[in-house]
Amino acid sequence: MNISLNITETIQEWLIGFMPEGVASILGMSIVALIYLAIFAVAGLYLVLLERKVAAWFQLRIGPNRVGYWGLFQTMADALKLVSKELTGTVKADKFLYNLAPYFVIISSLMALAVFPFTKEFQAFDINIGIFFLIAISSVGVIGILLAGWSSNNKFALIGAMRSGVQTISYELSIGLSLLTMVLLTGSLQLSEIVETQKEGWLILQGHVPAVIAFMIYMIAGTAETNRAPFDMVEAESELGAGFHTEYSGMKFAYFFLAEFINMFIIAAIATTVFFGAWLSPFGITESIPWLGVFWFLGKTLMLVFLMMWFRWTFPRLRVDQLLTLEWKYLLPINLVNIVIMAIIVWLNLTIKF
Amino acid sequence: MSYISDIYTGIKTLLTGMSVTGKYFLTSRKGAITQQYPDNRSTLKMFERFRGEVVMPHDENNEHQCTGCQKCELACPNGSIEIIWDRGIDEATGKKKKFIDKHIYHLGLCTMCGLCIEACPTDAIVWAQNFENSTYDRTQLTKVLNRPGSKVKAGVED
Amino acid sequence: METTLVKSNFKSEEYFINMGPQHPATHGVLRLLLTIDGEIIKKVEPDLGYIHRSIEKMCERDSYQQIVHLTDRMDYLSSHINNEAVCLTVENALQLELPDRVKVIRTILSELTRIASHCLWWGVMGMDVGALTTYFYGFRDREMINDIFEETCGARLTMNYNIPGGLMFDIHPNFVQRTKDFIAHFKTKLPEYDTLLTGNVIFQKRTKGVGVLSKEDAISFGASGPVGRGSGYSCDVRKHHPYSAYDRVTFNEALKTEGDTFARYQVRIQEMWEAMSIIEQLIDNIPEGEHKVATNAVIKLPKGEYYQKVETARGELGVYIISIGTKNPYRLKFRSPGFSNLSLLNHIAVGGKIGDLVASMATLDLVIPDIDR
Amino acid sequence: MTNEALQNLINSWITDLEFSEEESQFLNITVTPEHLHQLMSDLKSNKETSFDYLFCLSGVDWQPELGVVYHLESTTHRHSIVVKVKTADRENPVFDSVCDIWKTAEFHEREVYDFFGIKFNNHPNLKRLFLTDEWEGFPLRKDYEDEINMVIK
Repeated sequence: MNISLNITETIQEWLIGFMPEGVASILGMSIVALIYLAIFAVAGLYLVLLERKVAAWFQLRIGPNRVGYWGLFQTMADALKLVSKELTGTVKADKFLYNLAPYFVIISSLMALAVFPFTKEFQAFDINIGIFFLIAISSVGVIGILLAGWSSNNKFALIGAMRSGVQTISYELSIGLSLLTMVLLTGSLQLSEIVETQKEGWLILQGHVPAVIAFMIYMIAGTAETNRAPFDMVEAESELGAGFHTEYSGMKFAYFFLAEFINMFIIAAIATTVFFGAWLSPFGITESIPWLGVFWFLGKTLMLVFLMMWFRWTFPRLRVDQLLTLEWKYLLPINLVNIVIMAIIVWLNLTIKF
Repeated sequence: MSYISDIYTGIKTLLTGMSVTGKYFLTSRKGAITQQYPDNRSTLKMFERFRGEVVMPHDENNEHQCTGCQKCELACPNGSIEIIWDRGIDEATGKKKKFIDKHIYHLGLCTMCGLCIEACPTDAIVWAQNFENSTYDRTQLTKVLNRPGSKVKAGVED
Repeated sequence: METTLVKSNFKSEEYFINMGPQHPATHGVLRLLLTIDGEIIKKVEPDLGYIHRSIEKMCERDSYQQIVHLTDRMDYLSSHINNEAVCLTVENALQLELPDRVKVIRTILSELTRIASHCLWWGVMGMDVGALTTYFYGFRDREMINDIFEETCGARLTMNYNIPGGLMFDIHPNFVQRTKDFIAHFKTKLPEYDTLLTGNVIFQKRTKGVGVLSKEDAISFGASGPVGRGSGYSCDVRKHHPYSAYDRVTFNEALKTEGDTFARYQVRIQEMWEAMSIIEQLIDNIPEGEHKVATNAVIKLPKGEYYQKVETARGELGVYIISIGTKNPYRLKFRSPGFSNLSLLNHIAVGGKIGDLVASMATLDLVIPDIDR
Repeated sequence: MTNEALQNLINSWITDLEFSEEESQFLNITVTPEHLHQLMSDLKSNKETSFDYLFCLSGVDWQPELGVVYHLESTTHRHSIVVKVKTADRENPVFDSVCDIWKTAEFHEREVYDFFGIKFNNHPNLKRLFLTDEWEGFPLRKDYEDEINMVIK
């Protein structure tokens, strides 16, 4: 196999063949962006399907099984239906912000996808502050949610949005700190380098105890960051009906919905990259076939996504003050101690390397 | 110290909860509790006492057992049974006798309480197990239970 | 420095929010007018009547046999017990001596109804605090009871199996075996309820110390059923005013003294165990005999006033009949448990968060047609 | 406490009470509207009676009188009693509210007001409970007529 998966360079080189360099690089970027958009819009839909199937199996049901074999086209049909639906809105809504909000949410989650190393080469944008970029981008989405809740002119939506603000600001700390714990091991924020370091063993093994703690904190905070149960204060259907997207319909609602699932994918993908060696195969069993990295990356990510779904379909929801108690009284102090422990481990060279 | 034991018991209870759902996740393919309703029509059988709708059984000679005594009409709380009756002369005995012209049953008004069937002295009306009662038009819910041309079985008296 | 500026800059404002009539947590068409300060609830005012059918007025024109089926439509989750309440009132008024068989079968069916109702409540309780999966586990077990009812009574929800004077028809031959199968099945599944939800740390945090109702308030608000017993108020009608076959079985009244949401939750779980034990005591020795005693086709109650209370899955249901000797009741009043239990919602929800309101409302186990009648 | 003992005890508090045990399983006390609140608070507060549980409050249209029936039970002594109060004034029937004695009465009295039009003094929030505010008439009164919504057999 000699497929070059380094799509950004491949496309740009091909374009440079018949147009000036500046235009080619801009055009190349747009093409890559479009490819990613197409792939992940579909991938998001299939994540929705996966969620529905997994939920069904947890709940002794069968799940979608009508559209296509095994219900494979169910979410496609749903998306088509949503596209064709009327876009309703409230009378006194702030029209500009109301329309802007869904795009904020979906764009911020799609942007984060650019930096993931699906294989050694299949990475659209290998920025040297990769982790920092991810944390920064993933917190932009909350602005969209706040805008949506505020501009809808609906009190349920407003409560949802305010809860979302509280929640994201708090849990961002934990996400950042737990990732920072792992950065102590790698010494770099660049994702490709983080993966390089893991050739000596996945970071969760290298950092053993503090890494496992960091991973647990990351998963809890990550679930909270995506506003999924047990932290779905924002939507909390038994309390707020639908929360911040109460007044959205049709495709605007679909953007919110899709963004939630892409965000879930992102959180799992970050965990895969930082803790589980991204595209690296266990014990290097498929090292000779580089394109299999995609398989390993997606496999690990989907395992973590499944874990998050397992949380969602098992646990009750926290109350809004307990949500903050959990963060400020438990996760944050543990995290701070954990960083110190990790620093000591790195300093004393107690990491496990193969 | 309670801080750490809180965390420990907290995580433990969460994991035991996950083990319950996890167990069902692995075994659910066998034991789905939902039914694929329109697909399983051929195998779906209702219990024999199921109250679907009120029917009047007729035998092969197109004879029913309703004498037109109107006890069901009186027993019905919602007025869903109306009996149009007449008096005629019994051919066998030559006496004057009540017989039904139409036994009208408004399924749309019926609450399936079963009082009419309890009240019927001749078991002329019984429950049918048919539950697919939806129609496109409300008027179709008004049914005439006795078939056209039917008559009361000989020897049935109230 | 200008301190006045700091004072005037920060002010909070109460706002008003409409919860329902279409809201996932109000389980039907209950409308709550909430006054909220941020997330804190300042006042809850229920607005009722969205499905009021005036059953009490309808009863005044119906005969006593016909009244029974209307009670199915009040608290539809314990319809069998509602039927029983009316039938008992009429039978007491007529001074009918019922066969033992009727009493035992009624008791078994009542307890099955109670389990079915609590199964549904458990599923919905889980759903209200955010654990959606419980709903399906609760319904799985409830479905088995519904099958038992369907086989014997012919209906799954609105049974109308009781008539004044006994039962409409005898139990189905499979009834005993099916009930035993269910008890055996449910004994393995009820512990799962505990591992999945009761023990869960999030659930305990959500419910402990939330919606506290003291014993004095419980009595004053007329709380009954698991709501009253969760506050340590011994109000089980089956114990204090036994009817049907409750005087010949031994069971414990589930009592908790904490009075919070979790206590009410535990009382209901405990009640399911007790209900199973009652059924087990009776199911093997259902006496032989008639399934009803003959009554007149037109029942006329002697002039007078009759009151009968029974314990439904939600609490004490009272039937108050004033008869003037005709075939219809002159006045019939249903004292429904949900109505009294709803009246204390404002008392226990004020000061809590929206999530607390939802959790405490879930343990009040409101069935709106029961309140609206 | 037996019905007789109750009757003797309560009779010593207020004079013009009517006691009856006919046609009912409880001891019935009929009280005039003026003495209602006094009697009720005595029944609750007295140590020997301590009727702390108002388990049913129903409005009744006796034609021509309108009235309210209170079913009381004591959770300590486990005895029950029925208190009735009547008024012949159909236009503007007023009784004293007992919701300061039993909190459950607040909702029940609103229900009675809704269906019988009986007003209660000192009730904190006396307005329609089930019906809309603009509803005319009081449906559970015997003389109520509504040709559209009522089906008379």
